[in-house]
Amino acid sequence: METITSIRPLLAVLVSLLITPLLVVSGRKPNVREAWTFVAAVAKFLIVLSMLPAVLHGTEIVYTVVQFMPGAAIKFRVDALGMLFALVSSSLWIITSAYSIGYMRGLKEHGQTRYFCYFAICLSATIGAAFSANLLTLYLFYEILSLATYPLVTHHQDMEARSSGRKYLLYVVGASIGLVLPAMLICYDLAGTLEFSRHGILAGTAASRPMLFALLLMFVFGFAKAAIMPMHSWLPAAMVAPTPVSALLHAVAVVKVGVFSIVRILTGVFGIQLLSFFHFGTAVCYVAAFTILVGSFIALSQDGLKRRLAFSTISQLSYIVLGVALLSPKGMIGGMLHIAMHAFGKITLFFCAGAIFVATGRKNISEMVGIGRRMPVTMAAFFIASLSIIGVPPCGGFISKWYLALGALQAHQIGFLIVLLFSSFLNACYFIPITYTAFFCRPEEAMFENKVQEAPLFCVVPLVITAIISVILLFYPQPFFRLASMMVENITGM
Amino acid sequence: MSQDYPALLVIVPLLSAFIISAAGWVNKRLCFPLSVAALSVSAYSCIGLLLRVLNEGVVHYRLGGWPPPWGIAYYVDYLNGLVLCVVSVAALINLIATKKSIEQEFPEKTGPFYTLYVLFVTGMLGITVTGDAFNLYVLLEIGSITGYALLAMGDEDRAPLASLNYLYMGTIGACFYLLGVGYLYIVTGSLNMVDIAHILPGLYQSKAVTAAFIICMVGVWIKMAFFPLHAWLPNAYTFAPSAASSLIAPLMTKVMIYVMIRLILTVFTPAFAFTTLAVSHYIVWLACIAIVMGAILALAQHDLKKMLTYIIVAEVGYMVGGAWLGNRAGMTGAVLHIVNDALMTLCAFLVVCNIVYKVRGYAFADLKGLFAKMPFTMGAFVIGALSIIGVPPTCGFFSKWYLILGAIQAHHYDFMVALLFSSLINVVLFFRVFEIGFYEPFSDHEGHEHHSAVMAEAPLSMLIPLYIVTAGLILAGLYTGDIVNHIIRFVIPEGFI
Amino acid sequence: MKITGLIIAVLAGALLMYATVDFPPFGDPYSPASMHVSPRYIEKTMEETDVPNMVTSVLADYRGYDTMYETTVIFSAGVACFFLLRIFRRKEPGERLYRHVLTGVTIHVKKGAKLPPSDDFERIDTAWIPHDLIIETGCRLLIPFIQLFALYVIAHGHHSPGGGFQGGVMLGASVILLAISQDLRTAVRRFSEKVDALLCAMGVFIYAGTGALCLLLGANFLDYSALAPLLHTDPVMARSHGIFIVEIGVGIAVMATMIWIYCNVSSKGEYEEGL
Amino acid sequence: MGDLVQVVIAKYNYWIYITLMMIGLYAMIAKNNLIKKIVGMNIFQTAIILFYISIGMKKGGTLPIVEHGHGAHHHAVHAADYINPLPHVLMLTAIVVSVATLGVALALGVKVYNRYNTLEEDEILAQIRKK
Repeated sequence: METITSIRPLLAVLVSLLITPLLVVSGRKPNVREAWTFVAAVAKFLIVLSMLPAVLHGTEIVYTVVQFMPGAAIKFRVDALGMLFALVSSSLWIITSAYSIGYMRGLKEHGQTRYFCYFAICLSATIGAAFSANLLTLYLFYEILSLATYPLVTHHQDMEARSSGRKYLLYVVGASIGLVLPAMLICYDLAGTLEFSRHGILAGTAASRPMLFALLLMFVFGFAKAAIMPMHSWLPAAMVAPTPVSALLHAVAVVKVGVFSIVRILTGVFGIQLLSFFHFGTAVCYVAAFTILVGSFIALSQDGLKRRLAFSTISQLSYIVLGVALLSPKGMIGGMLHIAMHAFGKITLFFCAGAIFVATGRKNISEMVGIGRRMPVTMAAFFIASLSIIGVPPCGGFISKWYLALGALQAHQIGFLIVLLFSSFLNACYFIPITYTAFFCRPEEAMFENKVQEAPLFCVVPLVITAIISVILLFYPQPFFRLASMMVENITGM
Repeated sequence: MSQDYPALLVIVPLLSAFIISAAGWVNKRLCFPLSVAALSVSAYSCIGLLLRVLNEGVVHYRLGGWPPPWGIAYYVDYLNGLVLCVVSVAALINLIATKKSIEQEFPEKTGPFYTLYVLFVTGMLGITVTGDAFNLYVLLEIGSITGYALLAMGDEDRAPLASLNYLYMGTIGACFYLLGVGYLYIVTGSLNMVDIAHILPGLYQSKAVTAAFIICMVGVWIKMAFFPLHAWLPNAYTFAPSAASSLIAPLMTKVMIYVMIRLILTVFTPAFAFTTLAVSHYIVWLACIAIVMGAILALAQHDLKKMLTYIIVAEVGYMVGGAWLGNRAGMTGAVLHIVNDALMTLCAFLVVCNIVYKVRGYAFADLKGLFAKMPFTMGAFVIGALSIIGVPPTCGFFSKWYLILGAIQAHHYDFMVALLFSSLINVVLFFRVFEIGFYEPFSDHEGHEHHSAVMAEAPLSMLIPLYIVTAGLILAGLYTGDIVNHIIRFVIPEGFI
Repeated sequence: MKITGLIIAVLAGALLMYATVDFPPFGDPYSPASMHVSPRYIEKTMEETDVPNMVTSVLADYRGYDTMYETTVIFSAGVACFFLLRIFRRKEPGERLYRHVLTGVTIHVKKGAKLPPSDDFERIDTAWIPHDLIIETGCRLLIPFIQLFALYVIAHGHHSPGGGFQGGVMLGASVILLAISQDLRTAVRRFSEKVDALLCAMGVFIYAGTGALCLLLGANFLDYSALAPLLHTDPVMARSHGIFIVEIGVGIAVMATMIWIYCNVSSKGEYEEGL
Repeated sequence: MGDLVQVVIAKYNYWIYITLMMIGLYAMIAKNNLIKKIVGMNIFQTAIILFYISIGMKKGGTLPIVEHGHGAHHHAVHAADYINPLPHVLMLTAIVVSVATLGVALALGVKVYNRYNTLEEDEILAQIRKK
């Protein structure tokens, strides 16, 4: 594997961090401020994109910022998996920025400068986590992300935000300090390094099986952002945040960082051989399968649209974990692809929820009967995106689910295949009725007049774009598919 | 000039203290620039000295030209070179940052205040630089006496009594140390630390040496407020004037930790402390209790300053425990934490200083709406808090890293759990404060409640030093590797695992 | 609290007692303390410092650095007491006090009321009865002799027990005696607060300054032998003279500080007459 | 028993200082009156001074001033003839320190008394609690 040293990963991280002083300075001129946000978002995307050819070519881009001790440094390594994730989150930031403008101005929210600043910091941390070369760097950006999200979650500064903020901190920060930090140090003590490697740094150390299993559980539950049950309940609570935050952070950046971290742990720290040797993969699969099913069931019972989406996210995140933990190449490709496919689908759904809130002020599904007559574009996008999440053509979600199912077969785990299929059925159960009642209710039931009145343009255009991308991804899943399969080749050596 | 750095770094502030005292009677406005000049020279010498140590190794200096053990000698090695820099720089920054606060709190007594301030710093620097066990005691008393006076001038109702209690405890502590030195003197006949260390190996089995060690340790523990002996600290620091608490809180306990490590490493040697005595496990357990109790007591407080003082109690537990783990990582963590905790505490107390300057109070109820009112001060507070919690890339994370690593290597999982517990409690503590500042509306003097209060930030002369410290927190974190590899690695004697 | 105190005291005592098993017996001439470092002080003091009194030579030369800080400690205590107690702006009291000079009777005058114009009354701060004439006069006569003896003690510290501390304390005591036997205001009139404070700083400054002078002359700090060219003597005598200079500094500092502490503590920082 | 008595007699100086010191320590912990605590503190410090001074004692030694100091330079000085001057020097420092501490302690006591009109610690604490 070829490696080149370049400062570009650091730049990709820093560009949105360095923009924050400019945001603060131009706080009184919202148009200038938003212009800066766009500059940063586009610059970040371009920097990430500029590294794509090299990564597709099979090269890794490495940059060490500071070396603290042997094997522990702030170090970036851009590999296929990191690239995949960075590409998804940096491209979606541009779209979300546009959506944020429409949403925040539409609702005349306070503290918009603060909002945009922390959003930028969050994106820095997300890209940093994506490009981390070792566990320490990953932990660093994970923590920064946790703390930078707090002011966004509690943006409304009311009592509800306060209690949600507490819950969020308790789960996310509490778990990372209480579980991940000691696990990381034990790893360092065992292996003498924290650098992710193809075979896993714990392979070949003198650790006993119960010890390794305890470590694995500490990591899997410690990265509470992945919302694996029972560490999930912060995510529904965090839905008090403004919708763009829920959309980008709680459907893409933050939660995916959690999942991404678990994937890194499974592949880079433990290694496929070690996991399959001790049958740890299956254990993780059971946990993930449990989360998938229970998450879907709870989603069925939710009336708040955002809460339903949140539980849907919880179950979908576990698809990714399940796919990787199956340890079969096809399953891993499916899991990694799902990072991208789910991101585009779910962000569209959240955008729709936000657009409905801006246009009508409604949050609950029971209040949305007949809304398709008033907001046809939004609801059409909602329908497409829900198809993607369910995993039905013509949407990108189909590919990832297809590979996940193949992976389950390849790993000879028919049980998990059934889980996947059943969950898809549940997905359909909680999404399709929304669209159905939105469009096809009887006239006397409709709560809205027959007049088309969409949300502001800044809200509608982004969600149309992401819905279209969801469809395009089925027919043209590159470069995500290529990145995922490169990563799997690299890990499994096949 | 550079060969006299060891003398200059103490002598310059000492001589200036007398000049400042005299200047206070002539023209009060001279006191501040004189103090700044003195401490700048001192800080410059400290940094120069550390660079010299890095280049040449241990620096010796004979005071009065007499060879040790007859005269008093200074030994500056990596350990005290580092601590000297921290002490002098922290004192200088705090001096500049608190100018306005001092003028607000002691309009008439700036002269004696600055005299005592500079003398206190002299005492701390002298303790750190000296290589003579008795000289250390004298300087300890300078630091203590000035400290009692500085701390007693705060809250009229509570401060004098708190300071008097500190004086009782402090005197017992210092006397125990003196007695320990006496016990060493009676069996070795020497007062020079290196000389004592040469003579001691033949006396490891002596009961007198064991007793001397215990008495010295107890004395030093009282002075650093190690848990069961901490009772004096919270009140003394809480009711003190803000400028005094932001000087003494970061320095006093940290310098005493240094003394403890010096006693372990140089005077009694690790072979005696860890192998012959075999008490290290008990002390680590005690440290665990200190950490847990410090955290819990901090949770029970209703004002910011007192909460911070209990956090200091817990942090002392970190360092004592780390030093007594008896391995390289633990000792590295303890020494690194001296540096980091000094910076963190300085940052937190400077924030309190700014708040008191503007709001005239530090109870939780006074903090309402502060994020809107003093965003920059609170921004620095957030970073300081994150460092105390131990979030990377702030420096607090890295010392915690080494401490936990040391605990794992020594199989002291109890210590690891205590550290993590305290980190989690710190999250609760600080986010409780943040919540008050963030959610609860600011109420003005007429009782009206506003959500977006008018910004009333502390003056720039207070903010800039605060932000220097805050930047220091992050820089110290990023340069941890360099600090450990170039300095702390050489602190720990060879043969330490 | 009493039982806790008792337990702690007994435990600490037991620990200290336990250690004495390994101590040399009382007055053992072969104890380590007598054999290791101290013989040089005894045997070489004449040769190296030309001071027969070893306590003085060790105090001000071999371990002169300690003594400098010792003086600084007392200086800090002086500044500390001043800082803690001194009250500059006194509230105008509700009633003023006047004393009839001849009889010593104190008259309280309410606010706003006026005293009949007469030279026999003097304004005083607190109600107190002046001391007996015998005490006043007796002390007045004693004070010069005390001061003279104090100067002797300082000056003769090289050859006999004594030195800056002892002499300084006596000098301070003489002024304090004046304050006790007459009143504080009389003493302060003779020896004003400002002079006192400046002397206090000056005394220690002489000590530390001598050391710094050695530093400037190219030797180590407090190495008095570097003063030889200035004093036109050989290095050994220079040490002896250096010791004398710092002893004077100590004397001044201790005297001034004693007075300063006394004035502040006895009058609660108000500097009023009486006790 | 005889041995013990021997030990105690040979080292009676240590017994005395420890007894004094513990009296001081007890007073500092157990006494309620702030001034009594200061008195205890002084006893405590004085005990340590006694301890140090007794280290310097040598049987057969005289006070540490060279006899016939000047004019008899060739006269050899034997260390065994003089008691050890070092503890005396150290204790001069300790005395000064204890005086300084006493001064500051009294000043603080005055401040406390000014505010609360009492020096009994429990009464002061009761007044604080009442507020």
